[in-house]
Amino acid sequence: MKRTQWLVLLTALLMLAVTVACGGGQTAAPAAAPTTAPAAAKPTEAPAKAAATAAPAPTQAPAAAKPTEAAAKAGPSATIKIVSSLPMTGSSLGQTQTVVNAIKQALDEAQSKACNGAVTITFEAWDDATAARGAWDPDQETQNANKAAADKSIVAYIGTFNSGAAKLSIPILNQAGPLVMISPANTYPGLTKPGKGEAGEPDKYYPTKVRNYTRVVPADDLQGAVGASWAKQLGATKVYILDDQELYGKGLADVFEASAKKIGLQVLGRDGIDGKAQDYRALMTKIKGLNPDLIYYGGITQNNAGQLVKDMRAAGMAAATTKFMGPDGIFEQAFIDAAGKDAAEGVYVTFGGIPPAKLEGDAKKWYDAYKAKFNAEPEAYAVYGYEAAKVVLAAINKSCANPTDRKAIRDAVFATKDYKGVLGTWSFDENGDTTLTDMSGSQVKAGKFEFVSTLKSQ
Amino acid sequence: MSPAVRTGISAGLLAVVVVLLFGNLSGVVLGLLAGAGAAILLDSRVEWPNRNAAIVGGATAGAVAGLLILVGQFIHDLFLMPLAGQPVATAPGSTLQAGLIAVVLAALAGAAVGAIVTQAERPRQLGLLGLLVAFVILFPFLDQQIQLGWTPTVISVLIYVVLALGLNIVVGYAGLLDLGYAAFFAIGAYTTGLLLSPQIGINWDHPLSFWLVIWIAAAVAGLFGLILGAPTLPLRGDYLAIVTLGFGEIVPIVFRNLTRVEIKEPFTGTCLIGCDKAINLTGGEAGINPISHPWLPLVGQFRTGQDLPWYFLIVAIIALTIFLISRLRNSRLGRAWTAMREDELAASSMGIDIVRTKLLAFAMGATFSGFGGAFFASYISAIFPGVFDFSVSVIILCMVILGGLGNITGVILGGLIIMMSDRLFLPQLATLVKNILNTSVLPTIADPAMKDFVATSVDPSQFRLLLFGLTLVIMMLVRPEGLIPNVRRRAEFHEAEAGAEATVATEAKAPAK
Amino acid sequence: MSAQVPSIPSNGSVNGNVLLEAKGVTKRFGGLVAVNNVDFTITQGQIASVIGPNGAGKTTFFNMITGIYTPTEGTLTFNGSSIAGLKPNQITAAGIGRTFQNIRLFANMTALENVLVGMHTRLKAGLAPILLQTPAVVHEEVRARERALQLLDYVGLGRRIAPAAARNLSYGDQRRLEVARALATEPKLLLLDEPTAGMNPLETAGMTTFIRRLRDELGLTILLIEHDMLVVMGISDRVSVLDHGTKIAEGTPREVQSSPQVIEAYLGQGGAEEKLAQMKERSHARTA
Amino acid sequence: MATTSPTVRTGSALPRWARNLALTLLILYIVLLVGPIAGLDAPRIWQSIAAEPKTLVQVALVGLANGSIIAIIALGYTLVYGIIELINFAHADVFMLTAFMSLTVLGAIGVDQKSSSGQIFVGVLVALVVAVLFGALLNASIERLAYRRLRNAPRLAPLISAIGVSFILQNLGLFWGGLRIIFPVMGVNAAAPKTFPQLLPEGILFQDGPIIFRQKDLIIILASVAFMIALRLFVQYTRLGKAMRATAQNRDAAKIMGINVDTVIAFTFLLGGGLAGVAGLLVGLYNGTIVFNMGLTAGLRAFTAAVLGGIGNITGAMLGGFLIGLLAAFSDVYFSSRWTNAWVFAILVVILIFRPLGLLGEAGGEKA
Repeated sequence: MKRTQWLVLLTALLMLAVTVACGGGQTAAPAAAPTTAPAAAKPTEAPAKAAATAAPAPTQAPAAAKPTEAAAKAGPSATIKIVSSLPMTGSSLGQTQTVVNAIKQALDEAQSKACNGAVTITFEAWDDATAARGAWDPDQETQNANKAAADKSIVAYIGTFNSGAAKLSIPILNQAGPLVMISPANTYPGLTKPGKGEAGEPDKYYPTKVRNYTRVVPADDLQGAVGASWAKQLGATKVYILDDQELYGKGLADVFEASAKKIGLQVLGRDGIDGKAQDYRALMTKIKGLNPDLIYYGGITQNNAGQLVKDMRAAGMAAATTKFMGPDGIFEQAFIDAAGKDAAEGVYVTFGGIPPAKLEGDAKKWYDAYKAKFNAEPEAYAVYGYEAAKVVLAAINKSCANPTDRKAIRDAVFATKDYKGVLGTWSFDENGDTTLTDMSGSQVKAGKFEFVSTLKSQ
Repeated sequence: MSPAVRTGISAGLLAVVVVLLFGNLSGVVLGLLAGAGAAILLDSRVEWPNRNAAIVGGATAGAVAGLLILVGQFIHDLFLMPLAGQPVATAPGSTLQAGLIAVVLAALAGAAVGAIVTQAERPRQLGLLGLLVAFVILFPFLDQQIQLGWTPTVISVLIYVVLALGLNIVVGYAGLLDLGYAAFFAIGAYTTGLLLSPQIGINWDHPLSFWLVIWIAAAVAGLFGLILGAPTLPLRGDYLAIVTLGFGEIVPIVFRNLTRVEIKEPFTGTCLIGCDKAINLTGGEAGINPISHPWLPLVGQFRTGQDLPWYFLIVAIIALTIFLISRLRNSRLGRAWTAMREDELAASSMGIDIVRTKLLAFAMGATFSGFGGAFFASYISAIFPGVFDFSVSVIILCMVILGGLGNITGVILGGLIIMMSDRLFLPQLATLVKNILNTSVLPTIADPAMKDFVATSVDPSQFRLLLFGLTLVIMMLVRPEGLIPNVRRRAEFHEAEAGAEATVATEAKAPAK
Repeated sequence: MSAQVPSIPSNGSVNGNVLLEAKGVTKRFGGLVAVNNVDFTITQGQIASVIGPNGAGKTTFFNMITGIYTPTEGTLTFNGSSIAGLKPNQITAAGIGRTFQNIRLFANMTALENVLVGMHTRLKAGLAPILLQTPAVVHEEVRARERALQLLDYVGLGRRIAPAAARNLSYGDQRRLEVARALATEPKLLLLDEPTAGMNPLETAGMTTFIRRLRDELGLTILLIEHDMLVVMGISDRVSVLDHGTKIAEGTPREVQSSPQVIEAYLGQGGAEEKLAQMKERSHARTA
Repeated sequence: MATTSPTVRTGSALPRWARNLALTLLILYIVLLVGPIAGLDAPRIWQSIAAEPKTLVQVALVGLANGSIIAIIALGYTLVYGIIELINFAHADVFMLTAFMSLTVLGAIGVDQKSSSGQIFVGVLVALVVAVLFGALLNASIERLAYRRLRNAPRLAPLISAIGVSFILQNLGLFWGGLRIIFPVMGVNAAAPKTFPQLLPEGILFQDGPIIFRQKDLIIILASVAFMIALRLFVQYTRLGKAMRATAQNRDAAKIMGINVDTVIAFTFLLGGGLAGVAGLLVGLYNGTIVFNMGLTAGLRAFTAAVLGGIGNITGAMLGGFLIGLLAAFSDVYFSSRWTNAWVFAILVVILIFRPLGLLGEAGGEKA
């Protein structure tokens, strides 16, 4: 008897838990088509029906109530969500913050509305880094992607910052609608371009065979090649190549190396630097012994590019005799801040698009607005972030009939043609890459980046 | 105030913190936990006259905790949300409903625990275990229904719990400070990656291959535990720690750079391996991607985005780990580890082979991280060298020490708290505070410079590191011996205190002589 | 033998056989000669003692037998085979059990666990059988626990003490537990390092009787290191005296007691010091 | 009983010796076989050294200079470890913050490379004083708040506390770096590396081909050696130093002898923090770049150096620092910079296998 007593209690407890749990689902269920799983059902999918059943059931769950009410306003009005997934904890923060700022700016300009005010857009900046790691974390990115996949009000995913992270989230989001991704920063060619990455790329990232990933930045295969030919134009014959041992930097340096060899530059050597080392004087001593006339660095500011340039100068390689070239990863004021005006003087950078300060017309307006709004010079990444958000907004405006239809938004994004943005006029090709292949080359002069020339890619 | 109310309040307050952060129906999960927690806490403080008293007491404690949660839900819905600029999504009625459900559930959970704890030893243990198992099984469904979205986070947290359990063998049982445990995690993950992907042309594409590979990964990791453990044998204390740290640094570098493997005989120059084309063993920075997923009859292929199969797989791995580790612990080998930790010389004089015992500890610890690594590789479906750096080793060590060295429950709890704070609570806190700042504070600041300062420098989402550090420091200060210290360890701690007092006492007497 | 007496495997040899033989054993630490050319034998069933003032090299000698130090020179033969240079655990496995001068129990393990650790070499369970919990392992574990309880009983601690943490036991009980732990290794030769250090006269008397019982009931051969002359003279069959690392006398207690060198060594320098040291140690052990 | 002469155990030594030799040769062969993957390609290294032997000299000079920096940080570790056996993970982050403090002070004073040498001298002096005081107080407060209560806790509890403090300090560094409104020297971006004005004399003392030895290289090497010697003398001869040693030896005994252990430990942290302050300023001036997460790597190297030298040993810390600096420089040039960290730690492991207590460590004597 006594033994059964607690068994009964336990069962009662569990039953209650189950009933409550199921109850929550059931109350949401009537709002959606009966075949949809309760968890996935959100009243917004069928606003009209939702309006009819909006009277809360006795155990109406608050979570379910939110969208119901939004939808209950009748008409095509809806609240949809855009999220970004970027590493906001740790060393990438500088760049990612400018991206988020620019996205917010784009949304603010539209007053967070689309379709003539019928659609309200909310934005959340997710972090794919963790404090414990201080950098992007694979399981955090996987989690973010899963979370986005599950939340039906999300129609676009702006991210990722790191190409490695994109490799994880693309397949997840590919199977969730597909949910369109727009990256403001990934440059790894294999994410989109067949034959440019490893075997099986990029198809292995798209299980549904439908592409859902686009990027507003040109991929490394362009930038690396453009860098090499610019190096040749600048009169370099012997180059030494460094990378920061990360996916972005190493990939870029690989392309640069291959292109340099193809166009007849002599590659003296190749090394990877530890981005957290205190200095690189020993390495620079070795490089100096080889007498290169250009050092190419594939990497980002955060991986100690400033120190690298400083030590290069300290080892006796002055700007006049040995040039230093880097990609858009160091195209930011922070790089000059880190290297110091003197050491940075004369450094060359390549960049996929027109530098912010060179913009004209509408783009110039954006540039001024950003400066006013955030009290800072917009960095290269800000442009990409802004452009990505604008593309999403345009896509939403094209699918007003059903603003929560991920497929429609994806199609609209991929259909982006001759878009006049702050980077110029461009389109997405069938791979989701920008057709903007014109690059710009800049050089540090008196502590500022100055536009030097437009670089055509072959 | 009766003890029932008091414990109810303490458990409830903890739960309220979470409810304030997440709102919605999080109170349901928290209610269950807080109710049961309050009753267990109460049981440790009160002698029960009879079962009914226990049930009533448990129910009271649970109900009190539940009431606090109810209050928390109101604060969240009616006060915090508007402050954070989110529309008041719910009618007060539904907030009340959610709160009341939490109260009822908490009271029921408390009563159930009350009923169970007054049983005799065996049914009591079985009962508590039953409750726990029920909760663990129910959790993902509950989570799905109330749309908290915690399950993916919990899965990745549980991976770290497996690792912490493994490290606990090395640090907790055998007393060897290991600062490079991530190395074995990496070895397990890479083994899985190499076997379950086309990277080196193996791509073992049988539906059931994962179930074999996870054992291979564990075995390989264990083997490396032996290999890397061997050089550390003559070392003690922090010298040992630094060598393990060294291995922890070396292993990821090796994985990062084995992209062009080509071996030539040094004297004759004949090529032995990678002659036609240098072998790309590990994929370098890009790592190995994709890695295939497990398959099970009925469940089918596991897929990212479908949490349930993964959740239950990692729970099963943890259960197996706990099961095996507790067998080890209560065996001749487990006793040898503890004896060695207590007094290496005496242990050796009692016939314990120190070399073998140490190596076994390293190997077993590494083996369990192999399980974790295999799961991780398959779950993320990719691996890169950057994942296994020093910070991972340090965090796992924190979990073990914070939970209570040598105590399985403590280590699990420590792991849950640290990782959940890092991945769930602190980001949510930062977001919430940031929203409040943006909507309720920023507009009130007129001075643009000040506004800019607040917007960029006082951004709470930038204080995750600080909050995380504070969590570690405060928890250590509050519970220096760990959350649930091993009985033995606790004794040790108080012995040290008593010892210090005794010395002080002698010191006081000494000058009088 | 009563039922409480745990069975220790018979030594299988006749009393009078040489069990341990040391020849010319020397230990140098750098320039310091701690033990100098000591010859020593102990035969089956004997209670032998090594005495000497502080710093005489007794403990160093002991540590060479138990494998903590390797002799710089000389041979050590136990039961017919050389043990010099073996590791402590190998020596324990060979059949030499020991206690420590300043008790070295596993303080935070229970009394029962302490004894079970002592059985380590006599248990066979390997890794795989333990993980699989084969019937053999389960059976062995049950038997081991039973035997450990018997041992606790035998040394006079009683079974009820089994779950107590070793550090919570009284000083005398800790000494007994150490003996129980040493007995659990199933030794042929038991080395007791100052078993009565820090005990009051009553406890000392009890311990003395107990040591004799160990020999008489279990047929153990026992080697003692002692300060307390009374204990040594009361129970030893044979006494060796070390001073400055050299054996200065050997024989029956009576012979040794009358040796002028021994009197010189003990009283000539620091008999008082000795007492003081002993007292200090006692108070230290109590507070620890 | 037959009296045979004592046999020394040399009988088995010969085969063992031979076995060891065979084992060593085998390991060497394997290293030669696999080494080229990690840049250890003996013929190539030999060729490049033969082609330009002066580079080797320069590598040694760079290694020494870098080693000096590692050594100064390592002194702080070894000091604290010596006294409370705590790996003070937060030490390197104190160092990082003092570098930020130095930069802030220099920025506030407004000296840069164009200022007159008198101004620079005063500026650096002020920065030094502020950084040292700041580091000392910060470190001592950390001890007071985060470690003291854990003095009698299990050995690893303060370690976790230290790790937590390290996270907190890192975040403070990030915050500090973002205060561009108050400190313009911090640049536009909170997380980005900050540049230090070049205030140390850049004059070249000696130049020959690849060898460039600048005044500032000399300064940094001399500074670190001077600090090491001063610290040794302090610990050896002053009253407080003696109290520190006594506390390190046996805290309880020190207490009985009337030493206020709390004060001594607090002082040790003050001293360690002050050293971190010196290191922060020197590294900023010498390398020229600081960043909020530089503590972790610097700390890892420095702690490794402290252990390598024999932890608790001041000269050892210095020796370990030099060794690691040299090794890293050598590996950067002759092996492969991708593998440098692996080589540093591999050599560390090998050294510790042969000298388990570090290069200058002495046996603690845990014997029965």
